[in-house]
Amino acid sequence: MRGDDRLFGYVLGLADDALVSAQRMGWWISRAPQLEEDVALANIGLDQLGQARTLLAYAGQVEGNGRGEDELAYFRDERDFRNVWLVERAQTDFGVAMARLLLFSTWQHELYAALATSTDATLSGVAGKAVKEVAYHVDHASRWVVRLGDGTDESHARMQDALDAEWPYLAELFAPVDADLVAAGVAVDPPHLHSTVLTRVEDVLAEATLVVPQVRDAIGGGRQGRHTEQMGYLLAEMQHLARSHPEASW
Amino acid sequence: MRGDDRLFGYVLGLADDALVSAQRMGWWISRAPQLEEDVALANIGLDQLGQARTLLAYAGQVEGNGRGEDELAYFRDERDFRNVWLVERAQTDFGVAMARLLLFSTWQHELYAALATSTDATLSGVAGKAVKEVAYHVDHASRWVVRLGDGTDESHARMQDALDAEWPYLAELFAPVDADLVAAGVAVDPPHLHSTVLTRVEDVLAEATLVVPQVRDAIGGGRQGRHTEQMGYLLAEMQHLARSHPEASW
Amino acid sequence: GDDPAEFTALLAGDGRVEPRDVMPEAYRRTLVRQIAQHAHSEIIGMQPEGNWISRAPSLRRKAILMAKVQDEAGHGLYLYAAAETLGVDRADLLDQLHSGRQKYSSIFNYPTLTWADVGAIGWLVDGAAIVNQVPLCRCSYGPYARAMVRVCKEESFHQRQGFEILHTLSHGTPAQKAMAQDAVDRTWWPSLMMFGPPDDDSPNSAQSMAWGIKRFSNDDLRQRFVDMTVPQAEALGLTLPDPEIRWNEERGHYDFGTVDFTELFEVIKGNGPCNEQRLSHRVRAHEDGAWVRDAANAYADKQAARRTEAVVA
Amino acid sequence: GDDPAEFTALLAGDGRVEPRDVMPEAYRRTLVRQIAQHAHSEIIGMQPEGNWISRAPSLRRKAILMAKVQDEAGHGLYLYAAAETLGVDRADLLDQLHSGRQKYSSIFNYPTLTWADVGAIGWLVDGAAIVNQVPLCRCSYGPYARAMVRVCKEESFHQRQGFEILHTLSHGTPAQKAMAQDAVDRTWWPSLMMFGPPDDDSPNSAQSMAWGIKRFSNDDLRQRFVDMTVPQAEALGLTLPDPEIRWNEERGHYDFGTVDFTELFEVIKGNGPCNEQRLSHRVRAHEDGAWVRDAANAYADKQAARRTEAVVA
Repeated sequence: MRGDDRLFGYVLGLADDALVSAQRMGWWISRAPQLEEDVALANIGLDQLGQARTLLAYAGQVEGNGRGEDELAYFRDERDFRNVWLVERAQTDFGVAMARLLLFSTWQHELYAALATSTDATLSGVAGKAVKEVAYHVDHASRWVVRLGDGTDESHARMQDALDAEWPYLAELFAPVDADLVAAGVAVDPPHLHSTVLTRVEDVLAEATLVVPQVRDAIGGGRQGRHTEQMGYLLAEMQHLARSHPEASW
Repeated sequence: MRGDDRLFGYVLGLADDALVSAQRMGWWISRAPQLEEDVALANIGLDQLGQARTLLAYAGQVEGNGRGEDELAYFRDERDFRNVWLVERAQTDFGVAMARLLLFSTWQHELYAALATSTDATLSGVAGKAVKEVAYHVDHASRWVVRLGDGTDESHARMQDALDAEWPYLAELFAPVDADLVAAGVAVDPPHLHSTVLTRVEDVLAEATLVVPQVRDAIGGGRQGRHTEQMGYLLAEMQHLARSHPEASW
Repeated sequence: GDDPAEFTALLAGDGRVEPRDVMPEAYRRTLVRQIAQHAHSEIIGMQPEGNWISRAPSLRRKAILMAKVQDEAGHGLYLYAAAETLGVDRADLLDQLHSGRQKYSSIFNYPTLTWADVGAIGWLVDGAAIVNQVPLCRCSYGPYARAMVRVCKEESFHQRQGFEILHTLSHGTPAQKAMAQDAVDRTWWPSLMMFGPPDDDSPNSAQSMAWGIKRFSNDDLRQRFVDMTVPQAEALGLTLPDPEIRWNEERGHYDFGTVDFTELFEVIKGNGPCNEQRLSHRVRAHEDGAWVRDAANAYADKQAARRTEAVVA
Repeated sequence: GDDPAEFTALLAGDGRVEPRDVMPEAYRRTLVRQIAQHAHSEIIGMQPEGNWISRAPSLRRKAILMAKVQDEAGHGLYLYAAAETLGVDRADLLDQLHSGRQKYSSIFNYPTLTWADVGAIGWLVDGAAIVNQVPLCRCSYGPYARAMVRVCKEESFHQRQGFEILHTLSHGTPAQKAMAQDAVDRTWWPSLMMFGPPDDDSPNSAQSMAWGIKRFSNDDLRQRFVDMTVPQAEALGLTLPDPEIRWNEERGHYDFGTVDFTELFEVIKGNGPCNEQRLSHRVRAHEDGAWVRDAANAYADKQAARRTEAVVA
């Protein structure tokens, strides 16, 4: 594999995580528990979408076939998407949304913080900007997890269930990436983030009076393009209009 | 408007009703309350899909532009679909599914029975075959509406709610169609079916100990290509794969 | 009239009424109703456009659309806050929306059938809203006027984005152009109805004008909107679905056809294409979120109690 | 053994055991478990293919797929009925499926990621099922054997349809061909695992063979499947993801690589890609349907009571 192919794959993984997460976040706008939260979730989704756009554009440059952000978002098939399972499953429960955001954004925060010193100038630039956005996402998710965990009996039970439901998808975030990219200081190796992310999440759970779930890890496979059956529906909805007018500009 | 355009539009309406209803019915396969019902709903969906295929193929012939059943099903945009609102909305409650099937199939039955003597040989042939299939759909829906209406207190309440929810969409089925096609004995004018359909449905409701809903008619507009917001999602899912490979055969 | 003298004097001097000022109860009630309806319209208005967030045809358009719907939530927040200065509570206003006792703008009871509807809403619906709202920036009630200044600034940004969507479609493929024209055909008359019934059929207008809440009559605003929009339609290369539109040199305005309000009244009565869907979407979001709001309140109470304990101890 | 003499004699004469015949309890229990597991596999097996009903790329394929998934429900019905002849109840068997006490075939714990998976399931999974099931048409227990005759007839129809889907894809566009190859790459090894562990690691096989339930060993059936499938893969123009496949003139069979059962055991333990999804989909359908089944029972009771009253009166 050429170095560019590896880099392309690595950048796509980061981009698709952000894109698919933003796509799911968009669902919440007009459906949040209170108006302030519609605003906040839209903000978070917009941040993620912005990261996705920059990263996709960069992936397209690295690939060198002239594909831009929209070609990559709208005209790739499911098997070519590289996002983790954590972000792609449909969710309609606010507790689940916050459990997921806590796990995802805590991981993204540590990742971007480390990537800010990447030897790849574009990646370090993107990461340096994104880490500030994601710090807000972590804070937002943490506050809700604490409020819901230490709120009413009902919210405590629901928040614990939500956490149990999302926890199996945490492991996939720490799968190793291309060793050469790591050795070259381009990529961050996710296993190195594991203990920091876990500690930070556990601190939030402790304050929230929640327990760390004892559940089996999901198999995952998103980085290799093996997704859950929900991914196809997400893409059908996201891509249908663009694919219906392949020659159009918007 | 040329006669062929009118006939094209009329046949499309019948075809799209059947196609969209089959698409919604397919959702139930693996989700029915009992195994026998998975089989029965698949059967009904298959009958409707078969009617849709024959009618779409005929519509394509009438149009004369070389479009076949798949071009019409997969490469038409939402505004060009001519089905009524009754069939297009998502439903995940068995009572709603049966209420809708009772209304739709009772109407379809009277329509096809009358259309069996159409002066258009193709339509009379399709209708003559379909009327027998639809008789089974009416029977199946009627039995369930009676069982649920006259079952438990819970099922009675749920069945009445389901009926109330679907009833606003009944009126659109009786909107007049092109007067020239009716005058020529090609098309059946839906207003003529109104009292028969209503009597048949009311007989079932009486046996089911249910009351005729007193609810406002929905606005409708499917015959003019004005659909509910759910239609776009249905089409995105149905058409995405075909549109992703416009040059392919399957 | 029966209004307090200091209030009448304030209005006469074109001053602003502030929350602590003396004001007639009818003035307060009228404002509460109008501001609440305006706030409700912002949050119900999130739905028709929100319907296309997941399907926006480019990532840039998706981002713009998410930001726009977010702005609508923000406008809702400003406006509920303005209403609360009049001694009402956001939760109560929402209950009145959910139970159907307070209304929202009927324009949001139409479905967004295609992507071009997102453009048409921005261009025509936000355009009409701006024409309605710009005079409200000089409304006699201070908090409302100030909220409207912020709202109008953002709305005019949205209106340009809608115009741009339609401009791109209109200059795109034939299918795109047809999509744009279709959306404009469906949105034009409903957007004219946003200015309300004709002046001779608008019973509350005179009092609102006297109170400095309303500055121009419905028909005047409608004419202003038509005058602003016709040249923009020409710039877009799209036609407005009214054969009677033509420049009237004598009046210095565009003539246009008679608005058929029968449909508007049907929609107001609840019989629009999406009335039930819009309200039930909103109610479902509210009910699904009840446990979350309860938890937030319970947590805040616990925290307050903990702080008190810490102080006492 | 401890089996009753008349039962032993019946098996020795290659006769069929019928529900009223004397049979060892262990024979009965083994059959109940096997038939139930088989029935459960049919109904869980509706899900991976059902996943593509709404998205089938042509109406003809949609109809074929709906009919196929319907057939699987029908197979479930035959098989539960066969199990019921052994004195068990469908509702109890379903409870055991839902609570995880009875299994279904692990092959259905893989996702269908593309349309080509529908073809690969038909060709490989149904193909393997047929090889497993054809000998069961001569199973010693009559009702099971007769159910299998009907099932096998339909399965071979499904297998041809799967082959035809892949053939069309393989001879279609480059993207279609790649989709077909990818599906075969993912499905091949799991389909080999459908024959169970190697013979020297299959503790219950000997007893099942003695009882005429099983006719061939796991490895024999696996070899038969490979021998049948390799030429079909060539006809399809697709490769099987095993570089060790080659014709062995001496054995008169195809050699093939060693199956890595680690993955299978993980999937059996519940750790496959879709285990939780498949079971929760099934349980949800069952729970959502409870009120419907209750109503049907209540109605039937009422009708029976009405008939009795009518007779008495």
